[in-house]
Order: sequence, then C-alpha cells, then structure tokens
Amino acid sequence: MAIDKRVQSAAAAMEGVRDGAVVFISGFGGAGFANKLLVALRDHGAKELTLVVNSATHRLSLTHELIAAGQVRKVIASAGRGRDAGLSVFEQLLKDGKMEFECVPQGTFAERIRAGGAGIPAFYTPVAYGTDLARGKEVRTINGRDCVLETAISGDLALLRADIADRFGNLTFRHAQMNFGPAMATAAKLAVAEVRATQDEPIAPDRVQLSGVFIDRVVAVGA
Amino acid sequence: MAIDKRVQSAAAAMEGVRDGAVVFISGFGGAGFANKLLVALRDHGAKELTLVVNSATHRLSLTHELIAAGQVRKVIASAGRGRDAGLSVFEQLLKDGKMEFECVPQGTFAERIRAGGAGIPAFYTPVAYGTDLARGKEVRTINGRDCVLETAISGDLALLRADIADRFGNLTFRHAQMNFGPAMATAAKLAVAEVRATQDEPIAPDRVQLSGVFIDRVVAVGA
Amino acid sequence: MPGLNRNQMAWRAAQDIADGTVINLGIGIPVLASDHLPAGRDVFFQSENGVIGVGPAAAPNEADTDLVDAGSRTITLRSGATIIDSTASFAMIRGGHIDVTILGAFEVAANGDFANWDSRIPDKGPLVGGAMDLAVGAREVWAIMEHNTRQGAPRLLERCALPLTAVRCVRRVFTDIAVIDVTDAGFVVRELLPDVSVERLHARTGAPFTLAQDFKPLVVPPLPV
Amino acid sequence: MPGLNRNQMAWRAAQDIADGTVINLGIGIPVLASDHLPAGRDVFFQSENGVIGVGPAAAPNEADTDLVDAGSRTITLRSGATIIDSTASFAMIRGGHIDVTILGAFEVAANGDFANWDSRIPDKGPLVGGAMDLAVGAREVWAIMEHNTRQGAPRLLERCALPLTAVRCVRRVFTDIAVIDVTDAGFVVRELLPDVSVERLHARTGAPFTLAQDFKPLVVPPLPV
Repeated sequence: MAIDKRVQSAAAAMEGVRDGAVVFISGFGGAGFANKLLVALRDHGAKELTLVVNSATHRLSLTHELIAAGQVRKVIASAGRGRDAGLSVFEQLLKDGKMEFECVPQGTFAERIRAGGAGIPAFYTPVAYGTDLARGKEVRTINGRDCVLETAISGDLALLRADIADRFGNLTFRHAQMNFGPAMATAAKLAVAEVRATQDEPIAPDRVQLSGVFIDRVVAVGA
Repeated sequence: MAIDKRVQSAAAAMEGVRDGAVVFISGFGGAGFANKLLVALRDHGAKELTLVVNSATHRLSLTHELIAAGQVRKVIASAGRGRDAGLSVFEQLLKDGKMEFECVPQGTFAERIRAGGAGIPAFYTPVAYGTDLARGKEVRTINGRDCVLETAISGDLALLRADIADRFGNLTFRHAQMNFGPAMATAAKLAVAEVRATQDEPIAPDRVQLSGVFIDRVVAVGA
Repeated sequence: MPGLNRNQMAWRAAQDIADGTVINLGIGIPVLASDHLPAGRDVFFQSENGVIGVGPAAAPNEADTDLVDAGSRTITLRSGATIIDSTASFAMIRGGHIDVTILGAFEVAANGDFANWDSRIPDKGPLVGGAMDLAVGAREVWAIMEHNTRQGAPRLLERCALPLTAVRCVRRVFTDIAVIDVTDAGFVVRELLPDVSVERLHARTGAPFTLAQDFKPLVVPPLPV
Repeated sequence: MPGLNRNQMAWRAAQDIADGTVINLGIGIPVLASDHLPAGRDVFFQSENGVIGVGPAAAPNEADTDLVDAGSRTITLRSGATIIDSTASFAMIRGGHIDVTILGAFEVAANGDFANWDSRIPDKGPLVGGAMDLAVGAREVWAIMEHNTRQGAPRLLERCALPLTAVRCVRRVFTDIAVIDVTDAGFVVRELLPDVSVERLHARTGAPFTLAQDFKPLVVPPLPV
C-alpha cells in the first residue's frame, strides 16, 4: 500500500495520545512553533503531561495553553521565566509546588534529545560543570576536561512545525523553523508535523531536510 | 577583508601539515573520496600519520597510496580487509607488526568523530557490548541497556570531497558524497575540501549542506 | 538433497517484510531480497552510507559512483528518497528507526547471539563495517545463512564459537532448509523443506529446537541461482 | 561621572573582534556590537537557534517570524549564511567552532568564573538558555557589564556570589569604565576611562588588579544611548 502519512486534521493527528505522555514541543524564538497541534492537544485533553520544550513560556508559543488548562505535570526546558514582572501561570504553579521543572542548558537539552533518538543512552559534556545545574550529577575528568554525565531524553509525542511535507513525511523547513524539530522527531514514538502545505509528489532528495522515516503524521494547516 | 577560503591547488591545500598528524579521510563505497587531496598529501610527504578512514583499503580510494609510501603509522577504521585472497600492502604491514590498527564499528566510528567535533568527550553506546571490540572498555548498564564507553576522536586534518564550494567554504554534495565528510570536518583543526567547482557567489542558505564555518580551505579539481 | 539457492533464501525472507517498513539489507544474499518483495508492499530500504530509499541497481550506462549503497553498488533512488550523512545514518540505525535488518551470518546461538563479522581468516585484515551497529540498533534482526558450513558443521548453535557481532539480537533465521525463530525458549522451527525430516534437521542443527504451533513446509518458487 | 553608555560599551567590544572570525553575541548589550564592527572586517555572527551569518535586523515591513535569532529578533541573513538545527548549532558551539562569544554578565571572578544566568529574582522561573553552552564552548568568552551594581557593589570579584554559569572561562571584560583581561595572575586592566583614577577603580573593584604593560585610556566615540 502506498505510504501516505497525511492526516486530515490536527485533531486526527492527536489520536492515541495518552495521559502521562512525554511531549516534545519544537520552536524557538518565534520560528517553528506547532501552535495548531498545541491547540489540538489541548482540545484532545490528555493530562499529566511532561513537556520537553525549550521555553515553558515563549510569548509566540501556545505551550502555555496546555499549562493553563492544567494538563501539565512537569516541564523540561532551558527557560521558564515569563516576560512580565508578575508571575506567569507557569511560574505561579512552580511557586505553589504544583509543577515540576527541570532546567537544562539549551545545548545539553538539544543533545539529550538527539541522544534519545540516536541510541546513545548517556554522554559526558563539559557544559554545566561546577554549576548548580550539575548538582547531583556524576562528574568525571576526561582528557583534562571536567565533565558532567547527562542522559538521553526519549518521549511519546513530538510536535513540530515545518513548511512542506510530502506523502512520505519528508519535510522542508522555512528559515529558522527547524531548531529542535528534527531531534525531537527522532526521539519520540509518535512524531507529528504541522506544515503549511502537503504534496503528493516527493520532495527532491537533496531538498529534504528531515527524512520521513522519523515522521508518522503530517497535517496541512496553511501559513 | 572578504572571506575567501579558495586555494589554487591541492598542493597548496596541504600547507602546514606536519609529521604525526591525525588525518580524517572521508568517502564510502566509491562516493566522496578526496583522491586529489590524497595524492597531494602523498606528495607533501608528511610521515607517521594516523589515518581515520572508514576503510583502509577501498579500491576506489587512494588511501592505499599513503600506506604504500610508508607514511602511515596507524589506521582507525571499520574495515581493513583487502578484496583479494592475497594480502594487501596494508594487511602485510599489519601482519608484520609494522602498522597499528584500531577496528571500530562503523556507527561508533562516525559517532566518535561527531563527538570530537561537537565537544562531547565520551559517550555510552550499546554497540559492541559483549564483543571482542569492547575488550578493555568500560561497560555500564543504563536503563537496562548494557553499554560501552567510547571516546571522541579529534584530529589535525580532514580531507573531503564535495560538489560545489562557495568562497565562504559552504559546501554542497552530490548524492552520497557526504558520508563521513561533515563529521570529519568538524573534528579536525584544518578541514580541506576538494570540489568539482568553486564559485564566488554564495550557495543559497537552504542549499548549503555543510557550513563553511567548519571548512578552512577549498580547492576546485573538476569532476 | 539441495536446499534453497541464494535467490530462494532471499525470496523467503522478503515475504516476511511488512508493508510500510524501513529495512536495511546486508551485503550478499540479504540485498537480493529487494528483488523479491511481494507486490503492493511499499517499503524503504536504508543503506548505512546514508541512502534512505535505495531503488533498483543503476543501469550500466547510468551508473554513477557518487550514487552507491554501502555495498558500493551503483544504485537508483526510489520515490521519496533522500540521503543523509553517516553520523545521521547510524543515529537512525542505533536509535531504533530501522524496523528490520536482514544480515548474512556465520553463526546464530539459541539465545540470539550473533556472529557474522570475523570468520578468522588468517592474516586478512579485520572488517566489521556497520554489522554491529545494525545488529544492536534495528528493531528486528533477521539472519540469512546456509544451515551448515561447507564441512557440514551446524551454524545454529547453543553458543557461538566465532567472535560475536552482538549479543541476544537475532529474531529469525532463514537458512537453505528452514525458517527458524529465536525465542526466549530457544529455537522454534516455523518452516522446513518438505524433503528434510525433523530428525535430519536435528542432526544438522547444533542446539535443541521445537516446532512452531503453525509449523509448515517451506515452499518457495523456482528461482535462478 | 557617567561611564560609557550601552552602545559605547558594545562599540568598544566590537573593536576587538578580529577579521574573519565566527562570533556569538548574547542578548542585551552584546548584540549591539554587530552595529559597531570596524569597516572591512568580514565576520559571521552565529545565533544559538542555528542561524550562521546573522545580518542586520529586518525592516519592519520585511519582518518574518520564521527568520529570527535566538533573541527572537526578526533578522536578515548575510551573504554566505545558512541555517542549521539546534543540535548542530550547539555542537558547533560546544565543539569550539565559535571564536568568540560576547555575553552579558552579572559577575566575573578573578579566576574567570562567570555568573550571568541567575540573579535570584524571587519566584520568577529559571532561565539559562544557551549561556552555559556558550561560556564553556566558545574559544574566548568576553563579558560586558556595568562595573558596579545599581547599589554600587562591585561585579568584578575574588569569587562570584551568584550562581555560576561556568568556571574559569572569561578572558576579557568590558565595563562602562574599563577594559580588563582575566589572566592566570588575575585581573589586568588594559584600559580605563581618563576621568577615573586607578585609586577610584580599586575602590569600585572587588578583587586586586594590575595594570597592563600597555595600559592606556579608554576612548570611545560619542554614541546614542
């Protein structure tokens, strides 16, 4: 049967997502937020989620809607600070002890996700050595470099935004949309991409930026 | 001063390469062998080299010319077997104890080079656990998975083949030319690419397959 | 009593490739499986050198040494193909994104231990390639091998004698006379050539086995060697 | 006695950016340095989100939220630019491929210890971003900060009081009154505003320092705040 990973709606793309899922959310600095899928996940209603997202609170991402809807138990991120002087919903939950938070240096965050998708259970990195974020972690000096042991992050669902998908799930990205998306897709059991448009004809081999092997479902949502 | 990484000849691209250098050589299965640079390195005459190359003996690579010229002390590779029933020069040197050889599973080989370029001093992998190639290596069970500790490989020189280079050193590759090239370029102090053609105008941002940040010298050698 | 030839072994393995999967075929007999895929199954063949979606071999006049698979064969690309670098390719392999790998083998043990890389040829250089990565990383590892060595010794064993490629990884073995699953309870024979008796199979196999509940004859079409 | 304003501090740092280098500029004052690069220096600004070759900010009518830097600024690309994913971007950073990073700072210690991520704002969520990766990975780390806090406390210290971003990493500090190298022998003042005496600098600095052999006045052009 001809491979075709296109689904009809963002809602359909959430089929099978369960309570307690570990959810990767791509996007950085305004580019690559899968906001249509985030709304679909909110409407889907899965609870007790762990979000793995660069920022818990970026103003252009709808991640905060999942948090505000009470669907989130824990966030793993490099940023959890709201823009305003007052507290964001996320920060208030954190203050009240109703939210778990794991703060990870952004490069270690990206590398741990890559490791999850690349079959590397753990790695040593010099980043964070000697800081509060290395507290409790194994340290080791390798070739004179003080390092921290970091473990892979794997998850259940990845939500990413791309530009074009073909029916094989191959993706192209506009400008800086890629960011965490490719790594997250590799580390999740179910990887879903919202795209501007899907097409029947394959993307040319040398234009594909993420292989459809890593993508399970794509949904066209327009610009 | 406008950045321009183009040099006039393969010989000029070898300037400064010293005896004892650790040299990455890209290429796999016939694609991406930097044979013009290999000849230039042979003529350059640097000795006591350690070669980091997928195969010590691939028939379409001129790696064997460096070996035959007596310039090589050690090879790190996933393959060291000649095609013929008799012994290749490499195998004869190995048999005579005049060549060191480190046999590495191909994926671990690639990942160790990536680690060298990515600032990851060491990582755990399940590959090779319980085999002769894990002998003497630290083992550890992580999340129920038996793993081996592998260390990064960094080097002095990387030789790769690409299709087009712009003056910034940005590269595109034809078909399967990429293979180990991008990782090797990141792990070497001096990364040199031979290409079919160079151009003054920049390669379009979304067509670049390896950033010129990783490339020091490019030389046009034709098809 | 001749067993299956190379193409017949590859054909039999190909029948078990599910629609929609991502597969890596080792050099030798396994790579022939791509010629025998049942009609209507849409699969992606991945090759370690980074080709995702290997198509048929290139016609001689279209052969291009830049477009090859990990076995140095000049190939074409299928619809939807792309090419990634070796680091990404092995991240894909080790990360569990390959549904099945079919690999040539020297020996398979009853616990799934697998030996296919070092047959101890005197003085020849070592060659491991991507075998260990595939054996550890693919979701399922299938082995294809002659049931016995040329000297008649069994290749299905209690314990491998040759250096291991990976521990406890083989799920299914296609030999020239049988199809055998490797289970927690050891070898389970699923199919056997009609003209090979179970007693004969015991004599040719180096470890105990049981017959599958749906045990049946191994039937393949005539195919050129 | 006002010190340098933000643009003047950024201007001073920009003068030290060598031709042909790859640089990452932190948010705040550092990113202003790209506006003050001396003519004729061809450099690549890298941003953590994967943009290699950040150009000038986009005109309002050309702003595109898909084309941003790590500070969420809508940008343009320079000639020769490309964009990679976050994993590759931080591999580039951590792997030593960034020649210089210029980062905002809270505190710098005489041994190079660096604090710039956690100023202990009560109840606000943590924010580390890429600071630790840059501080560890870039070949040189330069810090830009006011010489003193609003309360007048020194930010150049024997030991950082705030949580560290990285140990022993800062090489040069640009403040509103001085340019200071961090060496194995501690702080070495290279330049000082002409109307600030060395005694006054001692009073405003929380650790001993020496004057560089080529110690000279810190001179910058007038620039808008």
